[in-house]
Amino acid sequence: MDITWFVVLSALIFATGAAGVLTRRSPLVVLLCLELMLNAGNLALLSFSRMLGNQDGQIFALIVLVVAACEVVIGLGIIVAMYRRRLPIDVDQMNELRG
Amino acid sequence: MFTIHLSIVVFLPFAAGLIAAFLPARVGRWLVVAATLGVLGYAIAMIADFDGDSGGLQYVTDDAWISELGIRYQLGVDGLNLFLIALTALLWAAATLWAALRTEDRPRLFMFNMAFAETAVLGAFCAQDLALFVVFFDLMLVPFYFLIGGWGEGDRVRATTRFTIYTLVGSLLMLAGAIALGVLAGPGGDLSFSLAVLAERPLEAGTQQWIFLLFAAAFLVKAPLFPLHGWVVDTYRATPIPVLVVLSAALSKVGVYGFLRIVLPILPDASQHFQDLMIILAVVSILYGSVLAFSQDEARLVVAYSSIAQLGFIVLGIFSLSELGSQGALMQMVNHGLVVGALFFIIAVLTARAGSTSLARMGGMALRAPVLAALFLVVALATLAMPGSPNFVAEILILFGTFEDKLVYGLVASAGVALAAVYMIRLFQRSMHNRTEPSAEPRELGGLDLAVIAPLTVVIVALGVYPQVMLDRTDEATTSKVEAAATAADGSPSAAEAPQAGPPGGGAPPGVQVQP
Amino acid sequence: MIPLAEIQPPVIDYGGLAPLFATIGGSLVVFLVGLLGGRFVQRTLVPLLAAAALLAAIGLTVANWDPGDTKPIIEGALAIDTLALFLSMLFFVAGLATIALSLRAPVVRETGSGEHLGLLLGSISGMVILAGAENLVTLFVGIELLSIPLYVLCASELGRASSLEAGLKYLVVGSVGSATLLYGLALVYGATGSTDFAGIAKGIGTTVGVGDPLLLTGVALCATGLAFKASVAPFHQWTPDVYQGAPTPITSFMAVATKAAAFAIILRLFDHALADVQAEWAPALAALAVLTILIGNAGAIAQSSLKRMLAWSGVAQAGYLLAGVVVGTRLGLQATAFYLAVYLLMNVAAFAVVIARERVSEHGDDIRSLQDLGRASPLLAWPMTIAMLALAGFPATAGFIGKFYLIDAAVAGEYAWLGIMIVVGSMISLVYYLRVIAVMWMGQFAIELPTFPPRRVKPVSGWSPEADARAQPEVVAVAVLAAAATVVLGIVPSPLFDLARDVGSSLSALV
Amino acid sequence: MSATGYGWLVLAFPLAGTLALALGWRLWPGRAAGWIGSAAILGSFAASLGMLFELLDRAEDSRSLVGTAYTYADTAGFRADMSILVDPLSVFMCLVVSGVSFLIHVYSVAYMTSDRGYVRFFAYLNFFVFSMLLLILAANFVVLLMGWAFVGAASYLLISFWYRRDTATGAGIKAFVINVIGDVGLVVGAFLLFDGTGALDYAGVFEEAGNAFGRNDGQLVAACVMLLVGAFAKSAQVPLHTWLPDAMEGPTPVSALIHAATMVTAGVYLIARMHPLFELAPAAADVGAVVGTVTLLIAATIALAATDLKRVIAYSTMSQIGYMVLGVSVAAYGAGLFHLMTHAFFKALLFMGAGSVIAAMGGVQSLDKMGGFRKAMPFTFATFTIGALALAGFPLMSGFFSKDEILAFTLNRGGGYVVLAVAGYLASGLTAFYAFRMVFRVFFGEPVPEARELERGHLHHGDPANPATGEKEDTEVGFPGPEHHVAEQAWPMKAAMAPLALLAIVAGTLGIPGVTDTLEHFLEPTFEDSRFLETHPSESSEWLGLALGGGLALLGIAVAALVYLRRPGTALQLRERFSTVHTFLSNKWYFDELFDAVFVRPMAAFGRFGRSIIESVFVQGVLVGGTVGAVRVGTSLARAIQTGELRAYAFLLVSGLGGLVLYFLIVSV
Repeated sequence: MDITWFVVLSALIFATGAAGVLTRRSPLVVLLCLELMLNAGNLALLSFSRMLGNQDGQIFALIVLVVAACEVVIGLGIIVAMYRRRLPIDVDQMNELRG
Repeated sequence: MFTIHLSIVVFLPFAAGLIAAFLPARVGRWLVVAATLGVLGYAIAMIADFDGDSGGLQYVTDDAWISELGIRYQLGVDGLNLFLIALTALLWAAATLWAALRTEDRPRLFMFNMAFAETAVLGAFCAQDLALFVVFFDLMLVPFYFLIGGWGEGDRVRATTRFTIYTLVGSLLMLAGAIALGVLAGPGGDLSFSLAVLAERPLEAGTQQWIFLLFAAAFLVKAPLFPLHGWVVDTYRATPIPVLVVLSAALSKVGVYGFLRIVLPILPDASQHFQDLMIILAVVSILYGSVLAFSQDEARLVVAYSSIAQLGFIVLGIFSLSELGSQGALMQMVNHGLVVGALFFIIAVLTARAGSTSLARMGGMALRAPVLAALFLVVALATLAMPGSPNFVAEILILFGTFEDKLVYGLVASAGVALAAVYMIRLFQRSMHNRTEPSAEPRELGGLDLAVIAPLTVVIVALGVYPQVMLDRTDEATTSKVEAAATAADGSPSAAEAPQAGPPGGGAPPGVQVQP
Repeated sequence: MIPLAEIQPPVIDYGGLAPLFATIGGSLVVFLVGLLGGRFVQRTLVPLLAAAALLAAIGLTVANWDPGDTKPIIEGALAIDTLALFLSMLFFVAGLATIALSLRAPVVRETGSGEHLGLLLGSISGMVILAGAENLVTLFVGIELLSIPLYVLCASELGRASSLEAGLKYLVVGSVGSATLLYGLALVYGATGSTDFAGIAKGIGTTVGVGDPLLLTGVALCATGLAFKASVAPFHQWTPDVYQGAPTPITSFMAVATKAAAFAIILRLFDHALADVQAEWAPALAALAVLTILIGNAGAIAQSSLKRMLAWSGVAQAGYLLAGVVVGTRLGLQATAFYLAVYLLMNVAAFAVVIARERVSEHGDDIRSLQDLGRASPLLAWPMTIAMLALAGFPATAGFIGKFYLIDAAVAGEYAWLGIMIVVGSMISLVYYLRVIAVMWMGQFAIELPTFPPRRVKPVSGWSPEADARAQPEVVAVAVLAAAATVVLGIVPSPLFDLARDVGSSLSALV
Repeated sequence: MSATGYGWLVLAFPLAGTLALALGWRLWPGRAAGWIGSAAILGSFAASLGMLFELLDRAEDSRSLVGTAYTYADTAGFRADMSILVDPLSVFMCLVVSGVSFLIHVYSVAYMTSDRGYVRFFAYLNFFVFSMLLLILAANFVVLLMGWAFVGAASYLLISFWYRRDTATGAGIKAFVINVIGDVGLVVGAFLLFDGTGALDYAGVFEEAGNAFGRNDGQLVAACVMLLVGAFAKSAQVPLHTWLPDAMEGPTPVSALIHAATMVTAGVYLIARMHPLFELAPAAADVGAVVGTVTLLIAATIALAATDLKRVIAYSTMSQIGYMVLGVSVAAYGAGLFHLMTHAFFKALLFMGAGSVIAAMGGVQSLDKMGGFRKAMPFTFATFTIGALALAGFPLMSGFFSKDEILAFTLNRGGGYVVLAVAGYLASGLTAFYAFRMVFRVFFGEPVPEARELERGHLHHGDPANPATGEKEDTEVGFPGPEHHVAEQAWPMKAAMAPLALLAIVAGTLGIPGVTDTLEHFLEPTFEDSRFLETHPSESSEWLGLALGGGLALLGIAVAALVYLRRPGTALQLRERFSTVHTFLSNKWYFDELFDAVFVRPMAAFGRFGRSIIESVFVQGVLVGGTVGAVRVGTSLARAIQTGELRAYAFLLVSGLGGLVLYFLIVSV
């Protein structure tokens, strides 16, 4: 089975996610883009699993879903905490730590 | 038969320093002084007991230390380090005594560091394992770092940082070189750093060359030679006197000693290959150091630059790759240590009286301090290698050794002898003679200061009267060290044959030979 | 399709998993007990329980120690071999130290002891899994299990903006790293057809060529993801910011444990699964090592914040460690393992002193907080001095032996120039390590920080007047113990060498 | 006791004296130190006589003995023993040195009284005598160098004896440095010989030299020239002579002892001692002969214009040593050494007389301020005149025979040597002139106030001042203390001068051509291997030479009398008439300026250059600054990209990733 286009698609999604992380200033959107990147990985895993005919990739993808959920939760938690402290919700203004 | 003597010699000061750190300062400082005197006694006994006819090692201690890395705890004494150990012991005894009488600020820490430093320097001199040598070589910087930074004068932190980084840059390069030496020489992972073993495992000429450069960097910085002396000015200005004494007298010798002990026997082809480079550096150092010594106003810096010149002579002797030259170099190491130690004590006395280290503010001291003037005179004349001083014997050996193959360099270097006369006599004259400066307060040497300076002077005179006492014992060892390099033809891997040649007189190769 | 009936339950070696159970179980227990209020529970019981879990884990690890024997548990997904056990031991020790350092930390008052230590134990569990991972899935699980609690811990000092900033930065950049890693793992899986390290190793050269673009792209992405965790340049940038922003006990934990875990999996992945393409990845990693050494040391020089300085120095040290990986030899593996252990001791000692000082000094973690410490508090000054000397690689400390070992491995692995780079890095590092010592011992003097004007550093974790050095004996004890171990192992390194040799036997493919 | 035993005693006495004086410096009251020092030298003289008699007891062919105390240095083929060589040459030198030294010690006992460095003075003086005797008795180059350098050091110490005068210490440094240059020359020469012969002891070198080197062999000539450099530096031969006039800053007895009678003749001794080598390398010997001649001429001309009493004598010393160097270089060993001895007598005498006059002048040394001391100081006048007559080569005085023998020898060698001889004769006329210029200007003419004061029996004590600069001083700084002593009032000074005056008259009898050859005969065993041993000038030519020399001396004296006694204004007229010449001469042929321009200033300039440019630009700038700069740039870069902005981090991460992927893709192709 030719999975080339699946892989290409996953690569595009990965690149889109990466571009989003690079360009967006809202942490929420950044988190969304991270999800995109992870899911690009998932897509690749599933495609390869399909191509190779074993289940390892699919199991892997399931676990990744869980992990992705966790990450987003943590991210949202931090954003909430920042909002509560009335800190700017803008990644460009988070530069107290530098140098 | 392995003996524990050297371990005692090496670690006695450290142990005393450690104990003293937990005793009241009043008691502790004298404990350290006693330990240094003990080491001195040991060293003298060793000289008396030393078997000069054997080129091999004596009082050997040889144990596995870190067998995983092939590092052995291997100590030994032969003609090469016997007198350097004695020199170290003598100067540390003098310097700790001097310090014990003065240091008021955190005396226990000071004495601990002094003792620690002695252990490290003695360890470096005794080590017969390259890695062990490197360990002690690096280790000795730690106490000096604290001593200069904690008790120095003026811009001490800058000075000590510069000193430490400069010298550590060198010794870290040496570390890399040493490891490479052990790894590349060891066939099939049989790692050994024992100098005797390494000398029998010749490397290819190309490998030798880059390793040589790493070692040379370490040793030349430590010496120091032009143009690697950037640390000297700040350091010599800032270092407290007792520390400066051991720093310039003993520490600087570790580097040049490394050439004789390690580089020449183990990297003979590279030594031959870089002979001209090293000689040129040495000659330039001699001239440059002399001229700058001549144009300094600060007494300490006169001696600092003169040391560069003197160390240039030593390196010149070593890289003449002749027996005479090396023998002279070895002797000059001891002599320079003695004179420079005495000089710095004297400068300390002068500074205390003039209230300044500037020569322009000294002057006329001889008027009220004839004893000081007399001692200074003897030391100054010895420094400029006046015939009849041990320095003369050493320098004539160095020059003779150099003349043999490198006549032109030798002739240029001998101009340094004349320049030495200029700057030393100038130093003596500016401080002791001429009108007394109104701000200076000429005063005779105190009894305790005399007790520190006079013995050094006596040793200088004694060695001048009878230098053979040293030459007798060092002859065999030096000869065997130079041999491989002297016979190595430039650029060809003839080192393979060199170790088999054996020293003249049919002795065994320069390996570990145990004296009963 | 595989018929359902044929699925066999996986073989699970519970004995081998016992240390992991201890930490996971400990984590749960600590979480639950932590819910109880009360000073006794928060200040004494919870830390004791956490420590007990770690001690138990250590005991079980020792019991499992069996050099030469690789126990493939859970169908080969985890290998409880000496490499895994050795590194687990490091995580546990780091965990114990962190518990001690957290005892009086402000962060604990904010989050509660249970959450704090529970997350810590959870992260340790992730590390244990990572260290033993023999499968791409366990690798990913391990990495995430170690990372996610750390994101939380970093941000857990809610009252402090920089802590939140650190947490979010770590999370975002970390997730990018994770996603990259994941994509790389997918590609490797796709190229070799296996998630098993053994299967991958077998697949290379048979099902897929050594120069296969898919495989190598996968390797590149994996390298990026793991390099990020190990703070290898140019993926190091989160390190100084996160280290500075995070609560200091967590910083210290991250500095030593995360780095060890990252190197554990780098060793496993590259020196085991991808050993056959060593010729391809070694030059790239070597280049990264050089870059890391240079950037790390350069960055550390101008820092006035001690935590930041240590972070940068950690970057540099990662470069040294990478040299042990690059050569792809047993000697390299041993040297890396050795250095990781040593690195743990040196850093714990240093961080302990920073913690002790930032709690009482008006300068926080600024280098000025150490001024004249040699006079005021030798018990803190000496460990810091030893730690700095060891980090700089002075002899008679374990740091020297560690560097010696690494250079030895580099030269023997025909990467002599990398050995010299280590040395060059050490030279630059002298500037900032020695400055710390100078500040402590040499009285008042102007601290020259060449570039940026010194920034006002706020006390990181707040400081309470009652908490001077004498009031925090556990911090002093950690510092003194770690420093003493550094010196002792510098003089008598043989025990650690024996362990390292055992570790060397774990990856049988290496020569 | 054997001859070498006496030889060791010769050394032991002054060494013991030095130590006793130096270590017990606080103990010796009054003049005790002076007498102790003198006694030590007397002991040395006695031991020298012992050597002499022991030697005379032996057959002529076994009069060369080596005594070894211990092995000094022996390593890798380099062997030097602490050994002495006793042979007629060294015994002769010992006798001269210890004898004259003893007299000068006695003179100093009185002359230096009340100087605050009295004990120090005698310690130095004894040390000097020890060193000089060591130099003479050395049996190998190492011991020779020791003695050679020790005398240099002693000379330095004595020149800067009044160390609070900066002119004195400056002169000391100058002398010392030029001496060290000579030492270096000797070392190089010794090496070249060692390289060829493998030996450092004289016997070994001389024995092997014939085998190792051919006649005029390049290495041998180079070696001999280097030895000459040593000799010239010590004996103040052109161009290494500039220290000697400055050395007159030392107390006058020092000038008498070191800078007239003994140390400065060491070069002559060295050439005589090395004669087997110089005969093998005639080219080098010719260098010696020419330099000697040039020196004797130059020095004589400068002496014509000098106005400082001591400096006139100093230039005369240079000139006379030029004769000696010429003598031993043309193989007239006996003659050269004969002149060395007579010169020691009359020159010491002249200096003693000058010291006495200077004391009477209260420390002033300028001839311009002196005059008419004849009546005030009859004894000084008499002895000084005897010295001047001997110096001038007045017929039948000691200098008459010794100087003319040298010139007769030179003439006898024929060829180009004739030119040298002619120059020598010319200079002997000048010698007579300047010698009597001193006599006339000091003792004749209108008495100066100081002389008048002395005539009234009272010694003038002026304001103490530095004679070189006129700078005011307190009484303790310089010229011997608050009290001054003149020969007329101090018996030890008289006791020292009288024997010397006698010797200056009669010493010539040791070598009157055709009548006596005592000295030459005694020295013969040392020079028996000389090729020129048998080539004596004929008796008639010697007498002709004597006549010529005597005539020139008389002429010189007559002209001096004419210029300074008969027509006192003539000198001034001549000075104005030949002002260029006068300026040239009174500036001492500009040798000091030459050295200053060639060595001193370039070195100082290089020192400044090194300190300001090399140190700060290269060593601290490029090497240190460059490294620091590179690290700083790196630091700035590392921190500059550390902006704290999340997106920048992510960007770098992604770029790094891109780079890695690119690399791996390239590898995969």
